[in-house]
Amino acid sequence: MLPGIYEFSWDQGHIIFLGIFYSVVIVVATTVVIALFRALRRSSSARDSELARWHADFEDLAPKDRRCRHELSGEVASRTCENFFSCRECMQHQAFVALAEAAPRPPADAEVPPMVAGFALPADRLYHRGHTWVRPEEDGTLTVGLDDLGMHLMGKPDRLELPEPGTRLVTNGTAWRATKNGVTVRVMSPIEGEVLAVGGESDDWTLKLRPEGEKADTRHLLCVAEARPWMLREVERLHVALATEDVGAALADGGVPVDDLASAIPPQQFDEVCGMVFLEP
Amino acid sequence: MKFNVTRRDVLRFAGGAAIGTALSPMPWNLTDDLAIWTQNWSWIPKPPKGERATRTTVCALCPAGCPVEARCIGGLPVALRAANDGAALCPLGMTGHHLPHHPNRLTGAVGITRGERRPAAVTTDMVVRETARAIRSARAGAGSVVVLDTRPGRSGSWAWRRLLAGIDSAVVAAAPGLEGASLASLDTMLDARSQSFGLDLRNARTILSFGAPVAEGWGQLDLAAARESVRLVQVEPMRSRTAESADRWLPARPGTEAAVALAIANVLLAEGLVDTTALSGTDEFDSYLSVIAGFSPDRAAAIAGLAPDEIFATARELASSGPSIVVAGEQPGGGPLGRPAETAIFGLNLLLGNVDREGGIVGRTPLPAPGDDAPLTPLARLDEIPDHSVALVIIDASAGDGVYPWSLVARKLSPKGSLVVALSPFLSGSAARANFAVPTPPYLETIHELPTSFAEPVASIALSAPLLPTRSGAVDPVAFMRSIARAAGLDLAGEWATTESLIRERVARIHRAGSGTVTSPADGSATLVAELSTSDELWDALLAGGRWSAAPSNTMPPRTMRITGGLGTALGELPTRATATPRPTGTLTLVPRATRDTSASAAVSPVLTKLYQESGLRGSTGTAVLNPRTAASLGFAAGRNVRLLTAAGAMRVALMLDEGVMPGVVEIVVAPERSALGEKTAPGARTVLDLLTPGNEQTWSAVDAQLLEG
Amino acid sequence: MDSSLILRGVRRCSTKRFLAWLAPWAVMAGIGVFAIGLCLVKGLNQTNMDNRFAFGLWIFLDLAVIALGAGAFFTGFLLYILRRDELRAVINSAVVLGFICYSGAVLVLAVDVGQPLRAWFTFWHPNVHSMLTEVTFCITVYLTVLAIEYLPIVLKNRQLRKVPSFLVFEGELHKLMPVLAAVGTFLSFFHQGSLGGLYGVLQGRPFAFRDGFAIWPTTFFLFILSAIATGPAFVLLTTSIVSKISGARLVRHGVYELLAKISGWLLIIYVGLKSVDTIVWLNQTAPRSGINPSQFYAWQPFGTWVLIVEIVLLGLVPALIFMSPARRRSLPWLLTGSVLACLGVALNRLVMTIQTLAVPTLKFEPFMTYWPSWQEVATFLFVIAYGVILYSLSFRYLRLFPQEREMQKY
Amino acid sequence: MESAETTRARFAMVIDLDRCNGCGACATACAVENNVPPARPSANERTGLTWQRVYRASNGRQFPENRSVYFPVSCQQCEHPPCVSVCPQNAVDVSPETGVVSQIPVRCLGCRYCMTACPYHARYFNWFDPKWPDGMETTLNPDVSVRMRGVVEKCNFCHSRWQAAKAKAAAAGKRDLDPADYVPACVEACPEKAIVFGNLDDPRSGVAKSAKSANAFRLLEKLGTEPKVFYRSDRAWVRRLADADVAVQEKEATRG
Repeated sequence: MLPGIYEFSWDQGHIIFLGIFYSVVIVVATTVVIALFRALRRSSSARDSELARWHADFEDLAPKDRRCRHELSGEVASRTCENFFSCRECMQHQAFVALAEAAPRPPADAEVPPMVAGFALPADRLYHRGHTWVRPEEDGTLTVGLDDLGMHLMGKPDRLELPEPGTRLVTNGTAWRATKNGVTVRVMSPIEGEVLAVGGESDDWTLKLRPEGEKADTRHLLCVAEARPWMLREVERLHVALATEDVGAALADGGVPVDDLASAIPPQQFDEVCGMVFLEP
Repeated sequence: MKFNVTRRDVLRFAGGAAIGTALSPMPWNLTDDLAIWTQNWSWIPKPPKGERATRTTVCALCPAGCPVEARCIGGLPVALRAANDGAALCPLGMTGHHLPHHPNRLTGAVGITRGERRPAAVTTDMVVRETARAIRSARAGAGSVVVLDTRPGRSGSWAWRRLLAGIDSAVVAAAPGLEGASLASLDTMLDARSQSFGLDLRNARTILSFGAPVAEGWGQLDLAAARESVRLVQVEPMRSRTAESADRWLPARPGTEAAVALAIANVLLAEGLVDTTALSGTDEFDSYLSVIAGFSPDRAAAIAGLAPDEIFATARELASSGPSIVVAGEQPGGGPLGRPAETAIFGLNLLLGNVDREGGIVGRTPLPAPGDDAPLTPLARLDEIPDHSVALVIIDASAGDGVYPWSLVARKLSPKGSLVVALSPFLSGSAARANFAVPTPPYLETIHELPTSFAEPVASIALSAPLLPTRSGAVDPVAFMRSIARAAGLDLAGEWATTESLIRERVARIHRAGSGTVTSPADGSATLVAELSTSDELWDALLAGGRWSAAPSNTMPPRTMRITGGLGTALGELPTRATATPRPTGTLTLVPRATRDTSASAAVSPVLTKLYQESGLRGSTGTAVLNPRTAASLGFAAGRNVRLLTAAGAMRVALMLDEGVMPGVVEIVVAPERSALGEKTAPGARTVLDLLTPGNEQTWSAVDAQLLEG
Repeated sequence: MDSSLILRGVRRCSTKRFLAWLAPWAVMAGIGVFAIGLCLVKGLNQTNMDNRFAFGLWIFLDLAVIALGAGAFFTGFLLYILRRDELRAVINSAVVLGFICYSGAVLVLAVDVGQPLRAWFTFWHPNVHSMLTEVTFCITVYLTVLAIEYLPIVLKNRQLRKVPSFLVFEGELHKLMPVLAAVGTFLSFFHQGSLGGLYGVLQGRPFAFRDGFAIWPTTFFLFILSAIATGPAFVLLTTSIVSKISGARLVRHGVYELLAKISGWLLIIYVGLKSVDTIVWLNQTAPRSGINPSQFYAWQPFGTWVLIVEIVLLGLVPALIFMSPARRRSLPWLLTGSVLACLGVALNRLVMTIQTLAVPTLKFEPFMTYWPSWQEVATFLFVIAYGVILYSLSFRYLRLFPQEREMQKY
Repeated sequence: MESAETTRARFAMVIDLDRCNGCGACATACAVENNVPPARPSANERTGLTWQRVYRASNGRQFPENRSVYFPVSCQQCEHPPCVSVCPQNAVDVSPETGVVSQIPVRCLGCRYCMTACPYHARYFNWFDPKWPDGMETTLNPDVSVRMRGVVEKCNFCHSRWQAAKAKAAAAGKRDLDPADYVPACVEACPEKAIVFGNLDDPRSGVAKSAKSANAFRLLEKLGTEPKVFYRSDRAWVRRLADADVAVQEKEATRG
């Protein structure tokens, strides 16, 4: 080894230089080893892997894709989410909720229009930014499905990869995968839970989940009132995304959404639109 | 029991193995081994191993014959140094032990076709047959036979004369470009026939040298040692090593040496500095006086581009600080100065009374011949042989080579058909220009003979003992002669069959004569030959590096001295280059430049690339050197490649600038050609020497040339 | 064809066009590989370097790309240590550029040394007094750091991110990035300086020799300063060139302005110190070595114009451009300034490498010129081609500019 | 065998430039002694290997006043060698026993930094594989190993001769070398006896006396490298050539 070589002596120069140098090497090596070690530990957990995936995706989202729900609801002029859409950990969200609860509630609008910009938005469910919804059932289970825009986009998928019953889904993790026109999208799970049953195509491919714990935590999901401005914004984004290209008469012209939105979108843009809609950069 | 291997187990095992290996000495030893391996690639030559010993021989690479001490490993020489204390070898001699391994060494006889990249292998028998056929047709009148001898005076030289004695048209001539060639002019002037005289440079007090490289060991003079007692005046257009170390340097324009010499004679006579009683009264002297009258110091100074005072001063110096000696030398690479110029120069010796006196030109008894007084082919000078008259040229370059333009030989060849056969250890120099080359053993592989050098005041001989076995394929020159004699039906009497036995004959004759001494190289001790009981003892003493020298005999036989060398008033018609018909503008004088040790051998050690290729010290062959002013007037910059044009052709040369070059002159470096340094090139490729066409004066020391763009 | 590898929401040309773009670079790289092979197999006689020009085009290349690659560490430093969050828009690109520059330099160095198999001897028998040891140690470690920084960018490729453990690892690395940035900054500062010190300590070469502080000659500090001054300019330049070629807007103009502003201020400080250094060197340091400084500039083509061009045209002028808020708003001005600044640092490195060796020291040694052989040029071009190819691949398949997607739409 | 520790010495040489006539014997002897290979056909004076290189310089005057001087330049064996501290891997060292700057070719990686550091251009790089014509390797000096391609080499005052002299002294039980036993090849080969070699620390040695003589000088003395190769000349213009400062008008002179 180094100090064992011919003519080596522990003089001042050697001590300073090699001391500094090997400190640096140790720092670099330690950093990598720590990262590797942690990664090894975490990657054995499916939950952690899913979260890591979501975190990476979230960071790659453009700031405009990360608008805070309170901006969508008009409570604040502009705010970008920094918490991976996980409102329960967000101090700001709790402040907003507290504020909203203190303020006098507006009279509940009984006649919530069921459609937004041509897409159905039923009030009996909670919405996730990845265009999925959760509907708590009376038997304590949860139903999870794609929203109308997602349905229109994927139409009849060419291939489906649904989770086996018994699989534990993670919030923001993969619920299932669908392939259409050569584009595979990951549909994000809006909520945690164990898959009880898988609906088929005939059933609008919904999943039936048993929530984790006593009651499902739905704090991060949008209620229909919040989902409306959000959906408007999503449609608007779709408009803009497709407006620049020569698409022909479709949604961009304000036309009614076609059932099979996929066929109306030029193939070269379909992938991009899917990524935008399903929060998969 | 079930054995389950999980991914975790595999990872654990791999990690543990890695740490364990890192802590073991194995990887660290492996890296160190790798380092050691990179230090000893298999293709890096390994120096030899073996028993150490010291052996003595004599260097045979030039006529000087320096004693050599060889350090040997396992009997093979690995280092050469001077055997006598205080002396040193020249770069050529120091690397002589490389020559047996020279890449262009001939391993068998070859036939060379001009323009072919490779020579064709032939048998020695075939060369013998071809030579014999040429001899027969020469006898039938197809032309004459010429042997060009690169080291005259050897036993082998005598054997050639013996071999060809039966052929009327045959002559043996010294190869061009050898040192001492100019003494042939003095030979004529002294009517001495075969130079029974030497130059006593060591005892001279003033040496006037016209271009001879005296400071480089020319004439066996150790100028450095003689510096205190000898005054040197050098007349030379180049700032050579000798010119720089001379006490006075007269930078005469190239080709004007004769004018300078005649003007010095003019001063000597006009000022009454010489006693002319011995010369006066002959027709020759009258012609001489009339010639000299035309060369006043002022006129000669104008011709030569010197100050007249320099001529006066030189003349007075010669007369006052005797004994003096005037020598016409051959610039290495430049050849002799030509007969008229040499005659004018040597005439000063006659005028000054330098003949037959210590420190001047002294008589010398010739070295005994190896055989009895059998008929011998006459000696001749190459320039005396008519052009286009030679049917067979045999070049004996077995002992060395000269540097000369090949056209000197080529012009002699008969257009009706001719054959050139060379004997040489190397496919380089003269041998590369022949039709057939026959390999002879190089230095250190056979006995070589170092007979009296041209300038020595007494006869002497030394032998170069072989340190290496002769490689198979090499042909002994004398054995080759015997084969030719058999094939051509010539009579070559005598018992000797090889060079060694021939030299033994000569040594036996020296022993029989019983005079002279043998000097040992190691301690300088001398032994009288008379004290040696057998010729074998003398042989052994010579093989051990000793040199036999004859007893001094300084008297010359009476002779008629011909101060114009028979040229009469024609001596004064010598074209003086500077005043010849006006030359076209832009014409330069091309002067070849070389060092003495480059011109002696056909091949040199590849290690001498240190001097010719890897440093700017000597310059590689074909480099043209110009004065920056001359270059500027022509619009050339250093480092440019330009075309050098002479009457003989054109060649691309690299340009170098040097303030030390005479304006109007272009010096061309004549270094060993690439094949001589070991590069494999097509034999007989054109060299710078081919640009130098000797005129009627048999000199190529100055030629008109032009430099052109591109 | 390769669309599944390309990020969603960005515009990239067709595979065919991309391959057509890569093809000439690949040819160039192929020739370079051949030249490198020649140099490794036959030895450095394939180059036109010689005993006088022991350093040539390659060392110039190393110095220049390492100076330009300083954008990586300096951007990291500004982002992670000084928390200039705007620079997140270019940090990935800067890391890739840094990785290309450093790996290219190390690759060429491996060809440049006579016995590449012994390159590790420096770690085995280190002479800690040598600036080159410092350079070797720092560059090797920093290249490792850059590779570690590059890794998360690669792992976030659209297909690779599907492997769960990759993303987990990426996430963990990301958390530790400030540590790596700090280490990188430390290493970079040192070896940028050591590269300058490399020349500044040459006591026998009065053209390069400088006085200094403690063990560091002034060139040590000037190299650091010039590198960090031009690093951001190089990031600016490459970003705008990539933007031009790809036809996509990659970052907001404000990012350009910020980079230019940083570069401008550092450049003006550099020009000031360099001028002081030059004056001291010409009037004190060089004469003490027995040299009349006019001799440095007596040999064409290295006249005093080189000095003036280096300091004024390629130093002061870009600094003034960058410092003017009005000029900063104009992209053409920014590009002009960046080109000048990058050329300036390259010229500085060229002068330190080549002129140092060209100026004769012995009076009887002639001035010599050097012109690289095709093998040297091909190796040089290989690094360029390698850089372009690696950057093109990274740009196509990785997220180098986080702002790109939102700049395109909405 | 453990040899007795020899006393410390500072070997040096004084070269008399008034004697040197540029014959090149020193350069040749050096190459033969140290197994320096001959040049490949494509090598030139810039890529060659000449541990002892003889430079020609002139007084710069016009013909016929132009005069030459020959500077044999080998490693100057500086007291403050600029090449030692720059080597990244300790391949250059100063021997405390001899004061000679040694080059360890087997540790050299060929970065050539030392060559850029040396103002005397006395270091040479093996641009080519060492190659002798077939059979010529039998003429190599067995005491010196051949260096491989890609490393730097230079003069070491014939280190193998020093070792041989040391072994001889040790065998005789002496501490000091006999000065006659240790003479570098170039010194031995010089026909003009222009080089004096010896121990500078020994005041009786010829080298110590010559080095102190009035007309002795060193190359580029102002650089502070303190070379141990001295030169001497009685000609003032020759001594002036030792300084670094080149008059600008001389620049177009000399060789191209």
